Amino acid sequence: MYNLMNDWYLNLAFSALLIFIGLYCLLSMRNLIKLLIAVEVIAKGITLALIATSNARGFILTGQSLVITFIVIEVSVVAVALAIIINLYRHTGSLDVKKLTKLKG
Amino acid sequence: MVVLFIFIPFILAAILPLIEKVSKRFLPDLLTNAGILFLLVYTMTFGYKLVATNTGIRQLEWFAQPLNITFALDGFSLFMLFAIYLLSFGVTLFSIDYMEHYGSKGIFYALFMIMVGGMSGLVLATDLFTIYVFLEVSAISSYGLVAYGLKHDELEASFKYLMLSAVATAFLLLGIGLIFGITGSLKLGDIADKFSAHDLKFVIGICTGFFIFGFGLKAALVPFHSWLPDAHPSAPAPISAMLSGLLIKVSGVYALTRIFLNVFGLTPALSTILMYLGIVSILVGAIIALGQTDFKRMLAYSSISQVGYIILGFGAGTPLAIMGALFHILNHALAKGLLFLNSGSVEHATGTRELDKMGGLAKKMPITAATTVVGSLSVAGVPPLNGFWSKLLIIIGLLQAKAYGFAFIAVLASIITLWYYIIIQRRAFFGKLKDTLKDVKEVPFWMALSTVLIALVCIIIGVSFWVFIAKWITPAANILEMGAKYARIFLRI
Amino acid sequence: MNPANLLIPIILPVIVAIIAILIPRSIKGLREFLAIIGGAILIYVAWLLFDYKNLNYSSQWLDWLNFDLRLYNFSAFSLLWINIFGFLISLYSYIKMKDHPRVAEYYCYIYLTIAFANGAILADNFMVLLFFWEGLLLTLYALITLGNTANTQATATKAFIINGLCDFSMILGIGILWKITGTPSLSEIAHNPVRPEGLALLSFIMIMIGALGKGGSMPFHTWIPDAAIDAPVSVMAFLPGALEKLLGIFLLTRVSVEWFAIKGTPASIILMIIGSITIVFAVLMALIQKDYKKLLSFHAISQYGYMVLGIGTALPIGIIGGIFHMLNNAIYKSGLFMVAGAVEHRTGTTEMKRLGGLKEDMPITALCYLILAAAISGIWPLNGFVSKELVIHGAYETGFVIFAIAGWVGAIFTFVSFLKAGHSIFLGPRNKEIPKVKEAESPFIIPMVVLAVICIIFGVYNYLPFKYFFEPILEMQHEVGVHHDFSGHALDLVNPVAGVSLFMLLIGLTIHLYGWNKAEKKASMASEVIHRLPILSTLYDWSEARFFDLYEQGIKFLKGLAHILYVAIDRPIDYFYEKTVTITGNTFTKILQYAHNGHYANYLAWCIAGLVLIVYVLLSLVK
Amino acid sequence: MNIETITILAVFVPIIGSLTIPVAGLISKSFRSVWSVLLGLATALFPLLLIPFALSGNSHIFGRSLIMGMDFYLIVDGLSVFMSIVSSFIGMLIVLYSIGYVSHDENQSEYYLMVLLFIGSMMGLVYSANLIFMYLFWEITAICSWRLVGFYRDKIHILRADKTFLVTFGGAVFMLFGFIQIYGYTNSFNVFDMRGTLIPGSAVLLILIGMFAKSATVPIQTWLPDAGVAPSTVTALLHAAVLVKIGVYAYARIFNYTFAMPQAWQVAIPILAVISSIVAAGAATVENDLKRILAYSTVSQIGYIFLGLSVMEPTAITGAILYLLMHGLAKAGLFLCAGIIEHNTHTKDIRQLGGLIKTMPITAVAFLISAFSVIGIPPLGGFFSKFMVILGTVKSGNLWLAAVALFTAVMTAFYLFRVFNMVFLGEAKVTAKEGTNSMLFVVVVLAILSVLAGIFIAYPMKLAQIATTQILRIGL
Amino acid sequence: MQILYLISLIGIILFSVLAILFKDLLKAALSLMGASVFLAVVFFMLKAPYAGVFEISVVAGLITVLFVSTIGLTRGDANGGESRLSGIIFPLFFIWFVIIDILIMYALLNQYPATTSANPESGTFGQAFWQKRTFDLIGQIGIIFAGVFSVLALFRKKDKDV
Repeated sequence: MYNLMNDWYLNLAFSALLIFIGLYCLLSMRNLIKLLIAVEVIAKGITLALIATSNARGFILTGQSLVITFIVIEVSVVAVALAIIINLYRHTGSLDVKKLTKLKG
Repeated sequence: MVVLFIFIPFILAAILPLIEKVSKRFLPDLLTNAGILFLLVYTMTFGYKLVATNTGIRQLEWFAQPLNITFALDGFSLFMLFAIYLLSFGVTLFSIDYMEHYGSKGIFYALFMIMVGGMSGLVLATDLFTIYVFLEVSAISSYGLVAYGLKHDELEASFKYLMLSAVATAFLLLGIGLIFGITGSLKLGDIADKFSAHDLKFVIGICTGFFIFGFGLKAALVPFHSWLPDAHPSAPAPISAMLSGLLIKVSGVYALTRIFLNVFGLTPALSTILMYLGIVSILVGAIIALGQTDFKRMLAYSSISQVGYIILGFGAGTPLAIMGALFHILNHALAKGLLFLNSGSVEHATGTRELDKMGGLAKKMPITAATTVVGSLSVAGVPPLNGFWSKLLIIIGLLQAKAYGFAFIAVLASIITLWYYIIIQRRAFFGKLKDTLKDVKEVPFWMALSTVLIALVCIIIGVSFWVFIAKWITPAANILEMGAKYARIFLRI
Repeated sequence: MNPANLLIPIILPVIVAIIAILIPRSIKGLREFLAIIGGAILIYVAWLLFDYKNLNYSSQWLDWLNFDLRLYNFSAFSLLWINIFGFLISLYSYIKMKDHPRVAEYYCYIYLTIAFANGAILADNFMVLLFFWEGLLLTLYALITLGNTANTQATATKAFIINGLCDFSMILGIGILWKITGTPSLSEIAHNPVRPEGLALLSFIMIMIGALGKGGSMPFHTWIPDAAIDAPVSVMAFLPGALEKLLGIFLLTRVSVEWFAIKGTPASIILMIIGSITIVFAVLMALIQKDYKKLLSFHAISQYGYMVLGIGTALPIGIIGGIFHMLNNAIYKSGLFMVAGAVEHRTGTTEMKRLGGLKEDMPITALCYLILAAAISGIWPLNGFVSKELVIHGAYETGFVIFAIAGWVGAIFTFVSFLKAGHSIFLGPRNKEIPKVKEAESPFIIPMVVLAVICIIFGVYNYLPFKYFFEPILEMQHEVGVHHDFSGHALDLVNPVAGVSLFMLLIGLTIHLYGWNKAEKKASMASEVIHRLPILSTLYDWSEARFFDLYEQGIKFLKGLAHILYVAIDRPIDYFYEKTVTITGNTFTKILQYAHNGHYANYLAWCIAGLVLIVYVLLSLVK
Repeated sequence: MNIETITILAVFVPIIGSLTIPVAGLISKSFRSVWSVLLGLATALFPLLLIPFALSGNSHIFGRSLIMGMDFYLIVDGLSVFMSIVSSFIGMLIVLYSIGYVSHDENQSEYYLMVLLFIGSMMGLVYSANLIFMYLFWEITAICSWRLVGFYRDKIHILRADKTFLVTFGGAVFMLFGFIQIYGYTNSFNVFDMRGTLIPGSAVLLILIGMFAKSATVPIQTWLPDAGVAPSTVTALLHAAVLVKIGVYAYARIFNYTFAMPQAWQVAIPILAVISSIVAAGAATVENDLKRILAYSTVSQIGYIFLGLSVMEPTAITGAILYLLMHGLAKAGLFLCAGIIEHNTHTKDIRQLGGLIKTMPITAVAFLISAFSVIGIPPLGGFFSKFMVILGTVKSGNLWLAAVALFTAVMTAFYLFRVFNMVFLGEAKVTAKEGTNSMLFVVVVLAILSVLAGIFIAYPMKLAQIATTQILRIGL
Repeated sequence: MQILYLISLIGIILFSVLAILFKDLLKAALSLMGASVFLAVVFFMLKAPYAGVFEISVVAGLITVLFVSTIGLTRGDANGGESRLSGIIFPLFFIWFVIIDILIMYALLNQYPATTSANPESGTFGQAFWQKRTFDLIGQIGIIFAGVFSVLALFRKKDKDV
């Protein structure tokens, strides 16, 4: 029987959608925290793709290991990013990415 | 004990913040320097012997019980380790004095060590996902280090760096996932095997694209370079040296090369793409560096340009080009590291990075000026310094690959490179001393020592290039020349 | 005789020169004494060599070329006369140059000149010839700088450049000849002269320019009148008056006769044309000069035209005439310059309108002038008549009568101008500004008198020079059996050529008298009649404006060319490096800098665009 | 000492010795000066020791293989010995002259270091038998010239120094590209392996760019006059004696000695050389800055040397090799005289100078003698070289080129006299005194050498001929 | 079961879209949490319970806490300045991409049919995680160190003013 859950392409399509949503936000939004949320959305797309792939190929155990490691990485990145954002906010009093153009040229 | 390459940095990183409570300066300085020096010597003695006796992979044994940690300690990774520790040693020496006024040396050294450990792990990894993990290790510590100064510039640069590389690594991981899905394994050897067995061009194409994006962003290839000119100048000088000198090469170039040359095999299409990326990077980096007024920003753009050379060399894929690219990794690491350290010295002494506010510093800072000349000429590829030989090999290799146009542009770009380096010389060092700089002093001892040491290494490698090539480059190049066969044969475990 | 003796005429003057410059200023008289003694020894050596006639010397010099010297008839003759001139000039300089501030240098240069000239005469291969020949440039320049007017340096430079141009042209010609014949040896070439055709003609012209330039033929003459004012008189008497003519004719003869067989070729015609033009134009210029020395210097040019014309005929009679004329010219021209020196020495000027009536004060000088001027004007039976007749005869015999006519026209105006000069200096009323003067001192007088006597001897007893000097020279003409003895008809008045010549002298006298009357009895203005003639006056105006001065025009051309090269080639290249490259680089940099605007979204967009592009390219390349 | 030891010493004594100069400078100023002169003397001595060997007509190649064709080989033959004698000897004189000249300036340690390093790398370049090492030493000289041109550290000086460095470096990398292209065919960089190889036109072009850039030949000439802002010692070193000769030497070594060129280039290069010669002569006529005139004059004379080498005729090549010596002596003399003038009057504009012959008679005479040698008047040395170049050019059939070259000689005479007249003659516009003894000594020695080189032309000629024979592998 | 799966997938998308479209950062963060929860559900259904647990605890929990506290620290007041346009045109792009996405996936499906691996993995998660991925664990230690020290460095008190 056809199993939606095992349909690699379906899952990949959804994961691609998530990545797209994240990228769209990254390109168009201005709030720093929003951008970080967008990165998280992309990360979700990646985890979905990883799990879906390993599930479809029968390597779900390894897949889970990868995802768990990835989540740890994600947390670290988010933590560092948020720390930077807080520091930036202290400096500029703003969370607008368009104002972060001191470095250019 | 190959594992020491990773454990020593990590263990030092773990204890350094604690030690800082006991001794604010002396012990962290000593431990870091001693640790890196030990690793350097260990690489040159133990590591070299190990590689010389048998090529390929090592497995970690734990109480005579094989554990599932395998290291790809071959000529290539050993060479990278050598480069990492060599420059790191110079940087740690430099940091003794330089990082004084930044505060929290313990945490700084801890982050530094993690970065070094991450790079070592990346170099030794035999597993695609492990490569990714260690890439993130060094990347996350570098985010912290870039923002270490906690001023607006640093934070802004670090934020952009983080956000761009987060996207890039996401795509990288997607690529890894796809490959995992296709081949069912993450081991480089297995992947190489499967790739050669199946007709999977389409997926390989997509994965290659993702990898180029991921690693290319780390290596700051145009058009993925935009974070670099922000991040590298903003970091403290030793970190700039590490980032430009090593991180972009280890997490970008090394990974790219290892995967494309040893796992995927260098197909003509890939070769073309890499060469175009390389040449565009060379040109864009060089041209934009011309217009910079900020010392470190100019150096950062120069890094983009020089990485272009390396990628161009690997992309050409002829033996000499590969050798040249490998050699250029080390040479550029040393020279650019030296230059960034010197930019730190200048900033330390004058309090500015603006070239327009400097002038005639050679009179007050002769050591810095002299070492900067060495570094500049080395990067620009002026003999008899080391940078010349690597560029020469790359260009010979390009010509052997019949890539005349590329070689020609590469040659032209080296003129532009010299152009902006002599702009630095002209505005900062060579010339009449400005009145505002009358009371500038030469940098403290350790900083001077470190720069002099690196400059000497540059000169020594330059004048005894053949020894160095025979000893370090040829084993590494041999591995890369074997192409995918190497992974299939040696990276199987 | 030991061939190494050929080195004496070269080395001895050098030694004299070195000693002369080393003698300290405080020891008076020694230098002059040494110079005279040196000159005497040189004459003696030259006489011995002249007697010996045939000698070859060769020593190891360069690997591929020896230092070859060769003495034969012609060079023995020239050698002798050079050293005679040298001796006379050092004698003359004893008084004239005694108080000159740079007298040490003067003697040094004079003797170096003699050394170089001797070397050039004796040289038997191109390298040696050029070595000495070009060396003369150096001493010429140095000697002219000894003058002390404001323009001395400019004149010296002018002389150097003009002669340099001619010499470089000669180098090129010699290069071509060397290529054609394949040998640098002059005697080897002389065995088998080249016919001047094609490349060889070019070579001939090039070398000819060198010879003409040395002698000061038109259009390479223009430094001579300037030098007449700016250089010391003794230098003028020595160099353009005697030595350079000798060398020029020496080389020209060798070129035309020994190296090339120009007889009946265009080369011959070219030479004759140049000779004729030089005769006529220079004499016309000489005619209107206000300064006696300048007048003389133009005559020096004009007389050279006769020599060129004579040699250009390539007939024995013409060649003999040319050489003889050279000798005569050296004699009477040196004498005339010495007269100028004597007059200048006493009165302080040589401007003709400020002089007058000197015959009472300086009778011997006036007498000498009379003889010498008669000689140069070709009055029977002086030497000038003999040689001029031979030249015109030769020109006549070639069939191109026009060249003979040019010679006659020259004769008219030569006579006119010397009438004018003599008239205004020695006759007529005294100028009030000039105080009463005494006769010149004996060192002035003796050479003048000697020269005047030689003029008479060579005229009346012309078989002497013919026999001892010229007939041997003609032996190098290979046409055996040609009649070489011209002494018989040298003073012959009953032939058409001589008749026309005498008639010309009458015309000259008429013109002068007419002009003198016209100019209200002012002798110095007697030439104004000619000056005012319709076409001539325009020509004179042009030449006053230095329109014909090759040097002035050449320098203008050179400066213009230099300017064009500088502005059109050098500066644009510099502009390219300085500006074009920089601006291009900066423009690209600006564009790229503008693109790096610091916006995160922008950077990310690049990354994604790059990714899409790479994937697209990869997929299309893979398929 | 055998040949190899002497050669190695000749190359490495100045190079390593130069690095000790800052140390000597720490000890004392006078010790540094003495030490520099000693090193200069030693450097000048070693090549002289090689003369007997060179005169024997043999050549000796030795060294060791490194990797990938980048082998360290040295070649001792007529050409290299001749060139090294010229360079080291004039270099030594310039070091001597410097003692008086730079004694009041800053950065003397760097100055002497760079000068000696320059001479040393020149030795290395001359003796190198490997293209890559030739290039290596080539660039070291570029580095030295860069530091030396900017010696006075003014903004304009630095800009000019940068121009010098960039242009010569730019040219050199093109040359390197050419070398590599050749390597693609031959798999070797050793000149003795590749003798007689016919190389493609593109490689010739690339290598020529490098040589022309270094030797300041049109169209890459303008850095040389601009570099005249340097101390006169340096300009003498750069413009006259050594640096600009590098390109010429390399031409002789690479195109005459090693490779065969396509026919079209054999026709084109003499034309380029003559154009360069006349354009530079024109520029020299127009300029008013003393050192710029002399620099353009150098460009012009270099054109002659290129002409001599490129017509491939034994006489012309011998002449060109001799030219290296004669022009080195004479032009160094001119520049050093200009140095005395500049040093004592503080101006280089010939319009502001005049009448200096009264106060500086020795300088004036030395200047004049050197000028005559450059113009090519016997008995000075310049005559023989110029004549032989012209003769060879004519013999090779390039009549028009010879004519233009001779016209250039007339122009040379014109502008040098213009300089002499305006600087030394006329009314005195500035007051100045004669130079110091060491400076005068050097210019007088150079002037005398110019004369002696002409009178005893046979000796240098012999060596030059041996060099020609070895280059062309024929007898003359 | 499959319906639930599909709903979960759509839920992820929905909450993600909300997360990026909400002007209020707090709501956005909570939406992200929602997406994480749905993702965890999907993981459970795909037989990846450990990953699901991690997703809920760490991502939905820890990260949300981090976000919320950051929003608190920055007072969340900087949400102004966001252009309305990006929210308005989002659907257009979204639909456009959905179509492209479907097309690509369909094309891929035809070209490379998805095949399950012949020999699926055996053993337990513990074996897979601890034994096969040991090197990753070392890496994780590094990651945690790096994160912790970076945050420490960013929030340190500086000894001296620079």
